[in-house]
Amino acid sequence: MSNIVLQVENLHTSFFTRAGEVKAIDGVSFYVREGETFGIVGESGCGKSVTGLSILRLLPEPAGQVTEGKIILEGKNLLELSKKEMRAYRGKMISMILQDPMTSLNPVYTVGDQIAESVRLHQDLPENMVEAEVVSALRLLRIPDPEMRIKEYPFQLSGGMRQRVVGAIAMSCRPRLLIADEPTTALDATIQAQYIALFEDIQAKTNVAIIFITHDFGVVSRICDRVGVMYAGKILETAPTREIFKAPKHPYTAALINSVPQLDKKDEKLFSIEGQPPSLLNLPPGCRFYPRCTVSMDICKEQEPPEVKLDDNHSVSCWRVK
Amino acid sequence: MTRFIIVRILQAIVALIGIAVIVFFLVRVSGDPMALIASPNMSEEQYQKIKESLGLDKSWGEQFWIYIKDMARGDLGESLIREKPVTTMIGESMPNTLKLTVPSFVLSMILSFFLGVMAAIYRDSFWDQGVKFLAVLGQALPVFWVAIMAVLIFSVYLEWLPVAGMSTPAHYILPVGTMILFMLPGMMRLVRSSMLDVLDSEYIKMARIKGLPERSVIWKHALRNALITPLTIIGMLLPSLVLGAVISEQIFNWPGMGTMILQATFERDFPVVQSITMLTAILVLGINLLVDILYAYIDPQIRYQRA
Amino acid sequence: MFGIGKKKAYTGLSRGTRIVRSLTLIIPSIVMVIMIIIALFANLGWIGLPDVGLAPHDPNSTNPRDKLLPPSFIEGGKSDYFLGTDRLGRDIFSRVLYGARVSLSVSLIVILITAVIGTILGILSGYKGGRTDAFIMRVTDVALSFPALLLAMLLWVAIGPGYWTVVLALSILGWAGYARMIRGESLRIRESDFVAQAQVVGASTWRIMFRHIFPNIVNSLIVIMTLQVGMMILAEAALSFLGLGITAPTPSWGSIVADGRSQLDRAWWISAFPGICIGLVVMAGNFLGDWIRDKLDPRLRQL
Amino acid sequence: MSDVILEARNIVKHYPVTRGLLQRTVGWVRAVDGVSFTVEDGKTLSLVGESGAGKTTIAKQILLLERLTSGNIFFQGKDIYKYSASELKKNYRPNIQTVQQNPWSSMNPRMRVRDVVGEPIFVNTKLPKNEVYQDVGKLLEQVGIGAEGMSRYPHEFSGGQRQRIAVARAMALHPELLVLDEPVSALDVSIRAQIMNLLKDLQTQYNLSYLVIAHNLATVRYMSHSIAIMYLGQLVEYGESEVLFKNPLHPYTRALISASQLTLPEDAKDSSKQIILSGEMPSPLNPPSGCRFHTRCTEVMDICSKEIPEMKTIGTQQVKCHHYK
Repeated sequence: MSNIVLQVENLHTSFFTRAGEVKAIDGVSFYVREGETFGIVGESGCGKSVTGLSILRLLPEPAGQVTEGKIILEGKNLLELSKKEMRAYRGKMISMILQDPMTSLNPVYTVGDQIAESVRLHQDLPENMVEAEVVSALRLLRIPDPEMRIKEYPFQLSGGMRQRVVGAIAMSCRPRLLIADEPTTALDATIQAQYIALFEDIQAKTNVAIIFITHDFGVVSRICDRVGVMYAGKILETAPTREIFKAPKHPYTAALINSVPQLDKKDEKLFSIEGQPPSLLNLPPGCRFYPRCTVSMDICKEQEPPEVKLDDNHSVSCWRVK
Repeated sequence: MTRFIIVRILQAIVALIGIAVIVFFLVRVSGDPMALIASPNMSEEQYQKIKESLGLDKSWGEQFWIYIKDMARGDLGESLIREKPVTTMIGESMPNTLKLTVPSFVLSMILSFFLGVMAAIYRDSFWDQGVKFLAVLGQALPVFWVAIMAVLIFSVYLEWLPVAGMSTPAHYILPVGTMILFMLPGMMRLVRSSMLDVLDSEYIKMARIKGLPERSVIWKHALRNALITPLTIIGMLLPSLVLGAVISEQIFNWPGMGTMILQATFERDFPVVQSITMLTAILVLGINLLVDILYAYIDPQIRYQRA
Repeated sequence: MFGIGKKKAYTGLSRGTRIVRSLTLIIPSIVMVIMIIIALFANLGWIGLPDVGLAPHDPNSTNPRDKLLPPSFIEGGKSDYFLGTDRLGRDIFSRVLYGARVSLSVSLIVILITAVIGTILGILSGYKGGRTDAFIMRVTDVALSFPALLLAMLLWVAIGPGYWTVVLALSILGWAGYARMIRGESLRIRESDFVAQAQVVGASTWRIMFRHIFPNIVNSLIVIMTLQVGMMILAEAALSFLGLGITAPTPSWGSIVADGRSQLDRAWWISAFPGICIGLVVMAGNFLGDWIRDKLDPRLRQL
Repeated sequence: MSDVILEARNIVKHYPVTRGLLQRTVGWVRAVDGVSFTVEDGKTLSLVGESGAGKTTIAKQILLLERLTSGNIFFQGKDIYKYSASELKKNYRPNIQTVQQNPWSSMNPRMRVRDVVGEPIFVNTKLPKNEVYQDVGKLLEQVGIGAEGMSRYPHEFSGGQRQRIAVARAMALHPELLVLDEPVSALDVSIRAQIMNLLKDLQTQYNLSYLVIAHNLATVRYMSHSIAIMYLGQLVEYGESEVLFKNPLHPYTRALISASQLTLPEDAKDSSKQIILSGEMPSPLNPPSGCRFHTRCTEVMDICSKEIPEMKTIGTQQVKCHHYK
């Protein structure tokens, strides 16, 4: 098996707001291997995006803070780095793609400028080599006519093309870890398919480890090797993608997958999860999914279920699973 | 881009003619201009002479045509009281006004951008609170009063600074300070809020993800975007600039255009007031044009769309 | 080290901050109410009642024996003249009370006129779009950057000084700010989903205007109008200070400050107090505007 | 075959692109360019396509928010442009209601829920207030909100709840046809199923007809009886839902289906299952010649860029592609 690139252990992140402490991430552990894609799936507000920002240490301070845990990238705990050391990691070792391609590029600089900036910062290249490097980043993302594109401004490009440019910025220094936060959500179906295929291609070429954050099981099924299902700040189940789809162990995972309409099966009635996710401000004791769970037991109400390892790759936090 | 500028210039000329019409008729609709000029002890001969020299014996249409023609030639007419061409009067007072307004404007801009940006970067800090307090105070206190109180404290009691005159740099401190007070608070507030908006944006997050040091994030990525909104309203600073200049010149006996036009107003010297109003209109339109072009330069989207 | 759990927790607003917040509502409200009472009841003659009121003296009665007296709380002051007297022996306190009348009434009238014109033009521009919109917005741009001071001078020369000259000078350009804002708002609301929804239901244009668009504009309108109180008071004061305002001897805050200028070395109180009044009212207006902006929107109410 | 409730015949909508102070028209956005379809009584037709396909434009025409450039829309057999103003108000508008995509912007934030849901009744009837509110209470019960939510403001509800309120409003006048414009795409996965089930229940209960606008084929499959696939302002394929999914004819339909399928990583290696289109959606300002899809088609032929394909009927399906003769 290939090396573990990133290991997150018992991560806790909180937002301290006027109303009180919001535990956005409440004890999350996972790892990603070289050349592997780990998916974090969940509904809005479950803490999946905060996980990405915590790893990059770009939480909106002072409200958002990591309160506990370790984030180990190739042996180094990122939480122990100085601000300056951390900056050297960003862009070079870890990079990120944000959801909305329309707003994540600076409108006043050309595409080329924005990629070159990253290249100059992290790679010790003579100035005349920079452009070649920028063009190669655009090529990696299969952007047509890269020599022409570098002179264009973001508003001259379509949404799909902009998201490729964001990808080119992120991949320009060939990072070890790429965090993709809903990169396909804003794109149309056929463009989405293009983008995902592109990702697989890039991963094959660069062996980058990818954390893919999404709410869309269709996307998960295509690109992720392993998946963590997140709910209200916690990963409830982690398993290889196939197992998640074919044999989900956690009632939430099962319910979520059943509630997604699928092309290949047509049910008369969709399975639906009643109720709403709990407020992160005042989490009830016991299992956080308990109020919406259809197979809950008495113990679920009182005690939080421990994480049970079914095998090396599959772990679940549910009292039903022994 | 050239087309865009040409269209804008044509629009400005149309607007200018519109303003000229309004100003011309405003002065005449309100009554016979001669009634404003004539004094009771004027002889009939004098009265007629003045009327002829001003062309007031002709029809309105003819008068308007002459007025436009003269203006296009750069002839702004002659003062009724001083019997000098208005252009000469402007030529005498303009340099003094520029000596006052240019440093004030430049300093206000530098200060407001610096303070506004700093307040936004160090949000809720001591800095920010200070800037906000300054803005609240600056937008509430009447500037002429602050200036007078400053004279009272620094000139009358402490005797640190001179009250009137323009011979030494020390003479500039109070008048320039007064003018800055007119422009600084509003601009500072706007820069701060615009910068806060930009700092919240996704592309700033992206710049941090790249690992850029904070100073590049702010001075390269954020600032240029944050400048767009304040720049679009730079034209709207002109009223403050004019008011500031007139009040500052008035308080500190500065022999500039402000003093001149105020005097002309009290003497009902209408060719002077009318000419300066027209000149200001040209300035207003010119600045708006300039801002449009500058805006297009900063925001590539506009530059390309209108090209 | 990235101080895990060591940093002082950021818990939002402290109790002290909350108290300060509520004070920013209470104090400005009190100031405003006091100023309005002063303006209304400086004397009662104007509403046909016996001519008594809050002002102890006639603001224009001169008293040569009591020239340049300092305020009563300073050595040498007379208890009769709370804020002292000017070079003609007029009571500053009474003059300041009467001055509130000019400042508040001018700003109120100008705000009403400009708000109405600006709202109509703004809605027209936003609702009609196209050439109407482009034209109105160009005019608005010019109006926004044309100095009201010059217009006031031109009007002074053309129609002579007076109360209505001031009102006119401030109104001719003042609508532009409203027009710009209302246009943006009505454009946004016209395109909103809930207006489309109302059209689908068959609601009349009248109903859409009054039930859907106007209620969503009115907040911003009130906020700007409140913030304009301060702006207009300052503008009127500046004109009066320059001598372009209400004609003497009617007292207005700006002109009292100007009166005191020549006596600055001997009688600072003449200029000082009206200026403080202006600052207080304008600050009160601005704080109220900010407070209303924070409160009026029901979307913010849940936070 | 059941009764047709709504028919669109060759509808066209072009928007002018204007520029400058004089608002000169410099071009036309051909948002919808000759589209025909029918909605059957008590059934669901879905218009599916990516952004820029023209689906929302069609919804706007049916809801009379805009006027067609050309073509006709028939409601219960009558051309809607031939209705008089009073007939429109009495017979057309109340029968065609809509649920919009974004539950956050589709309600006036300054109205209480009872007035939001009651508005259609207030506008179209002269019922006294308390009777309207009684109706509103019943409607809210029906969509699972409960009458106690009546006097609250929309912002006090979650997205899913607001979408239920929007459904209640659409049902207030007992319409015949609901235009559902992406009714679930703004909602969370676990909430979507709730709304889709609700819509389906209402359909069977009241024999409602639905015209669904969607970009997600999987969502549409669950809801609809027939499907029309749109590309750049035109229909490319149209047919019964079951048949179309089993045997998609148009290359674009196949690509869309491929993009919407769950494809586990192990299956993905089998590349025959996946169709990845190249290139991007062209601009509707200047659509490609011939078949509009030819710039991205995986099975493009010479003729495709030269001749505009006709709509052909193959069995129960209709398809616009040169591959079918």
